[in-house]
Amino acid sequence: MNTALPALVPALPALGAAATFATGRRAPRFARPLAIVPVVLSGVLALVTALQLGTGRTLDAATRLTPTGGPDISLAIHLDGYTSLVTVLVGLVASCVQIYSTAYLRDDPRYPSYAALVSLFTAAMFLVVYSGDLIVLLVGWEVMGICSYFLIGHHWETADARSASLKAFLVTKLGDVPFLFGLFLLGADAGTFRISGVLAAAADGRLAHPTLIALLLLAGVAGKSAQFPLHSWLPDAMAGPTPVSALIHAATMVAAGIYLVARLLPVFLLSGAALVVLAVMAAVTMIGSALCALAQDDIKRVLAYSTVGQLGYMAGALAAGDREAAVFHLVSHGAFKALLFLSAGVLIHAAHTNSLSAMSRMPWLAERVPDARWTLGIGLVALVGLPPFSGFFSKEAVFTAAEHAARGEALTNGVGPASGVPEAAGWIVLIAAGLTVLLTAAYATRLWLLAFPGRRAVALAGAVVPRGEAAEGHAAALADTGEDLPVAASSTATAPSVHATEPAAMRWPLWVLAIPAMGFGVAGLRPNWLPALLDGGSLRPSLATAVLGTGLALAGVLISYAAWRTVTARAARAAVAEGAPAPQSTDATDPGRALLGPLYGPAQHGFGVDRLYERLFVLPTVGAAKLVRFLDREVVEGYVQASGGGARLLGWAVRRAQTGNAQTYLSALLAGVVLIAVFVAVGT
Amino acid sequence: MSILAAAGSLAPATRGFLSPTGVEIVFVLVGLAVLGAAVISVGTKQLVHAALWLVVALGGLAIEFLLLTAEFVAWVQVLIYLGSVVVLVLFGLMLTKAPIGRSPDADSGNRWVALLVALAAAGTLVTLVVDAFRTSWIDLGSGGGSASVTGASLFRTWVLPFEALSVLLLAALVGAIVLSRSRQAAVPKPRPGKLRAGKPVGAARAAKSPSSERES
Amino acid sequence: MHLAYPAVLAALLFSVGVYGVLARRNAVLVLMSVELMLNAVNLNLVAFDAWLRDALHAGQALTLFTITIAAAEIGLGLAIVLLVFRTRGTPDIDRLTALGDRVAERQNSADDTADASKGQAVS
Amino acid sequence: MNLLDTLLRCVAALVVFLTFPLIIGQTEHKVMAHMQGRLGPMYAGGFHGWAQLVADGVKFAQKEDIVPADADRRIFQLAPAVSLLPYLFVLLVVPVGPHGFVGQAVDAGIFFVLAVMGVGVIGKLMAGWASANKFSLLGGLRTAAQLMSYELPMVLAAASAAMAAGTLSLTGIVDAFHWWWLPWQAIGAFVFFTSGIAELQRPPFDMPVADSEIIFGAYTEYTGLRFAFFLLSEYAGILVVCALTTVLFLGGWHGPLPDSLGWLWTILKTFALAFVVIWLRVTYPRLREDQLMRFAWTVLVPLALLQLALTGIIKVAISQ
Repeated sequence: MNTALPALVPALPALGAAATFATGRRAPRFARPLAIVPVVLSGVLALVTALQLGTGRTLDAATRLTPTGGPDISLAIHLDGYTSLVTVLVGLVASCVQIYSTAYLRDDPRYPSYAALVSLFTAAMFLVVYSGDLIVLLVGWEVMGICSYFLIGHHWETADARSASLKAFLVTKLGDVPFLFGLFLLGADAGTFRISGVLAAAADGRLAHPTLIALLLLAGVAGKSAQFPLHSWLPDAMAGPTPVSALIHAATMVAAGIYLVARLLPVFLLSGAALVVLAVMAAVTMIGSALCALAQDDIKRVLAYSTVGQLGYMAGALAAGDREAAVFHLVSHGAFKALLFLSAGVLIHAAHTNSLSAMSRMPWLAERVPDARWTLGIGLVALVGLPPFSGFFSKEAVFTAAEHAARGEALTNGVGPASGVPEAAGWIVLIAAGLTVLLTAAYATRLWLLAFPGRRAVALAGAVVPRGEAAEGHAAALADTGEDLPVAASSTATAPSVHATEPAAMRWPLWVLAIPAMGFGVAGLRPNWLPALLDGGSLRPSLATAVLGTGLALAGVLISYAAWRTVTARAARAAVAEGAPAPQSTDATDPGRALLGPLYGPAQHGFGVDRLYERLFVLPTVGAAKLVRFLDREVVEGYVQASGGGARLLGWAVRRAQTGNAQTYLSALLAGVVLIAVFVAVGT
Repeated sequence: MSILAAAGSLAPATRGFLSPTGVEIVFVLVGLAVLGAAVISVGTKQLVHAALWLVVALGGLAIEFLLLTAEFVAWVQVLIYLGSVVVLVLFGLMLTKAPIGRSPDADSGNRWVALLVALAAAGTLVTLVVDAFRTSWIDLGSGGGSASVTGASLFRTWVLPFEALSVLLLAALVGAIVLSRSRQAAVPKPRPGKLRAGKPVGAARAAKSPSSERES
Repeated sequence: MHLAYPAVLAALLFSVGVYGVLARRNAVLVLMSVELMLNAVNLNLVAFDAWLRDALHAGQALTLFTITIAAAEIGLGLAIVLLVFRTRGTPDIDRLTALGDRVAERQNSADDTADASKGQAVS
Repeated sequence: MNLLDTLLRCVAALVVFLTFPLIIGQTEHKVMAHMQGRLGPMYAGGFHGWAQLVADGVKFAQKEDIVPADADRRIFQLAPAVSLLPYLFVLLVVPVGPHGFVGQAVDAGIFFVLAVMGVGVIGKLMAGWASANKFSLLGGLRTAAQLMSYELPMVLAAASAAMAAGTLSLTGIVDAFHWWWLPWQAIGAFVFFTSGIAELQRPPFDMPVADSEIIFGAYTEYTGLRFAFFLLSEYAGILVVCALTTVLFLGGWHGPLPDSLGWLWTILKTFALAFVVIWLRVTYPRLREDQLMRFAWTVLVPLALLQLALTGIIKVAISQ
């Protein structure tokens, strides 16, 4: 097969982006086709490329870009099963997001630039996936970073968006600096920047500093994929438009770090320490983010923390040495998380708020957005990992990998020696993953219950309130809260009539994404299909872990539901006891508070990581800046002003001499002449 | 060097300063008069007197020229300086309303500095000159500066500078005429839309002043 | 005759002229002092012409040139002085400070406020 | 040339200086009277009032010597002497007859004459300025302007004669005279004589002393002997100018009679010219100041330059 087709895949969205940038201001009506067509086309091309490549084959093509002093940099393409899988996912999600965005940002005056940036972002992601050269990969990597910066800051009128975009940029760059050094070290050790060359060097054991390289690269991966301790940008990045969250922060950019480690896994396998670090990182990320997600009120932040946690799963799979599982989970997660975000977007679009507690007071919401309700449910189930949804299978693959690694027989699938994976890493990942399954189920249930309380909440309230007064009380509650929620004030009676207001372009991408979210996991069952595309290892869930995982998930769901029932009933009773119409406050019906107890407060604020960072980095930096400012203003400027003042004083003295009186000048002149004459005479 | 050798007077002279010749005595006396007149001329507070003392000084210098056998130069000195330059100076003083009697502000505030500089210059120059020419002797032959000799050298050797000088004089003549011409006709009409201060300050006075100033 | 006599006389005369140029306020008197200096030079030229017995009489010829130039100079100088007197109403050199620094000039004008025409550009 | 000889010549020049102007003055009295058809002074001394000038002198000597209160006293008193003395020096060098019949032969005689005569103007300026009188000052300024203007054509005309003779010496010029110089140097003679009259501020060039405009110019404040000195300087000036014209342009002592009587010719010619001066005074009205200046610069100077060119051309022509 020729290389033109894969080359076109990143080129098309890039050209589309350039065209949109060029014409967006003058001809905004071309923006939509220019945004959708290239992305969809390149998605189709990616699919075609993947089909042409088939299974088990790889393609390497390279053009040397320019001779350099050190290792050459070449325009290289590397195609294999992983790239096929990830590009298809990217193409699918990007197409859905572009289509969805046309409706979501219909009235946005900056839509052209938004669409162009999304296209450019897509192109960069394709480049990262296809690239066979580390430097070219870095180019795509950084382009993604800057596009992410712009897209998070799309609503730059708000302070949140500005600070979030800056934070995302700075934190990811913080990771990128060691990442760059890691790449250089890798290239220097291997003598080439070609990935194939690097992998060959790793296989031959020619890498002199594998641990150092792995740790440096991990920093970049942690930044990009939002792993602890560089995860804090991702929840804040939810200030961007929801489709962007779906695209960037669920399916693609954050996956880039995982994808890179998967590509360079042989290098990591050379260093057990790096794998343990990765495992610890993944474990902390998983548990911490799950706890945080349980305490969030903003639906998008819940999803963001869940993303962080799922990325922790992938990192854990990599720490266990099984990149197959990691990429499997990456793809399935990409699908269901994009679905979740887009559904949440519809929900937000309809409710005009991000707040879960506010949604919980809109019982009509479920009727108004049935598509979103269903797809959100599908996505949540996939997230929890109940069979037979995709999340179950991919998560079981991770569990299996961790279990094997814990037993010392890691499923490296021939990428490296199984002994390269320390057992500790396996154990850490296994235990953390188990705990996280429980927590994930809990917060997913909480999300669902809070977003769609539906008739159950009314029924619960009605159990304690006399029947006749139930509807009346509910209506009164609505009217009572209606002051700060104008949409809610339209009351239950009007809600069904506006059913069709969500545009079709926002609804049907949900269903498109729902299909892989439900069915993709089955692909892992066929040994000669998906595994063949990857490394060829088994992706079947083992019985023990499957039972364990499902059990934990069900337990989480049940615990969460029980907590919810308890608190809702208690709140209703309290309302009756006070004799007033029940004010259904946020805290009262939130099962998360009951479940977390004292941890609720810290978890709501991300365990104070941001505050810690502020103490550790921001304050010293500000202090140093103040010091520098002081030095500049008072010390350096002092010299400048002193020289200026000195010159002025000198000038004042000199201008005193310029009286305009010719005789004075002449006197000085002649006196000088006499002096010179005397000196010359005496000197000779 | 050949000229110096021709002078032949660089050798130590036998003549002493204590046995002056008659010419030397006259020269020194007239020189004292010239110097005194010059000092009064630059020192007096009566402006016109200064010009008249200048006449004395310049006339004395003409005599010194005669004593140095430069006859033609002496008469030119009388003709040009006494006959023209001083007359012009007096003319200028009178046109600038020089008062009769002492002018308290004849000297500027710079006078002490000026005195210092002048004394320093005098000291330096006299020291230098005395040191250099203590023993030099001038052989005053007759006829060295007669009109025929001077004229011959002027029109044979120095004719080109002489002609150049005539151009200079013409230029000076034209310049003086242009400078002293009445400016009244030269005032441009005020352009529309542009404010002007009115007539130049000197215009009214220029009309009164005599238009008879001419270069001799 | 000793060369020292005319040379010393010329030096002293020149210094007197220097004093006059530097100390006199009236521009006409300054011009006169310049004439004194020129004459001192003339005396030197004539004396050295006689001393060197110059066959070309360069000294005397140069003296004549100097006298001519002095005449031209005094004519032009007086024309300028008269023009200044006409426009400014004063022949005093130390009041013609239009090229001086404004601060210094303001102090001068504070000394004698009577001079209204000062500070104006020469028309 | 011993000391006695020099002294004698000086005394002789002084005598001439003291007597001849008186004669000219008396002549003026009588000639003007006759030309204006009146008698003039007739009684002093008897015959046609010949002693009138002596009587005038006595009268001047008797008058009080007044110095104005605001005047610059010393300069006021010095001015007549400065005005008078140059003519005395000039008379010293004017040759009267051949063979050294001259007060003092000067090598660059013509140059000397012109230079010294130029000094006289200073006296008039001094008088005008020192009188502390605006008419005097105006008169002094007019004098200065007029003398400066007319000196140039005068010098140029004299230079023409010197060129023709090839010498600056007055004696040499007379020696070189030929009869055909008369037509050759006619223009020069006219220019020289006219400029001379203007230098003397004689009518019609007497704007500096115009009594109807500025009273008596620089002499307004003068009385007595000092005023007499100014008058004397005027008549001495007539004598000098006429004598110089004679010497330069009219051939001096050349005449039909033998050389021993050459001095007679000189004196005759001089007095004839003096008569012309008096005649002009009676004939022409006073010029205006601007007319005077224009006459000098637009008529006399070009004429003098023309004469110079003519002299040069013919000189070159006959020398080949």
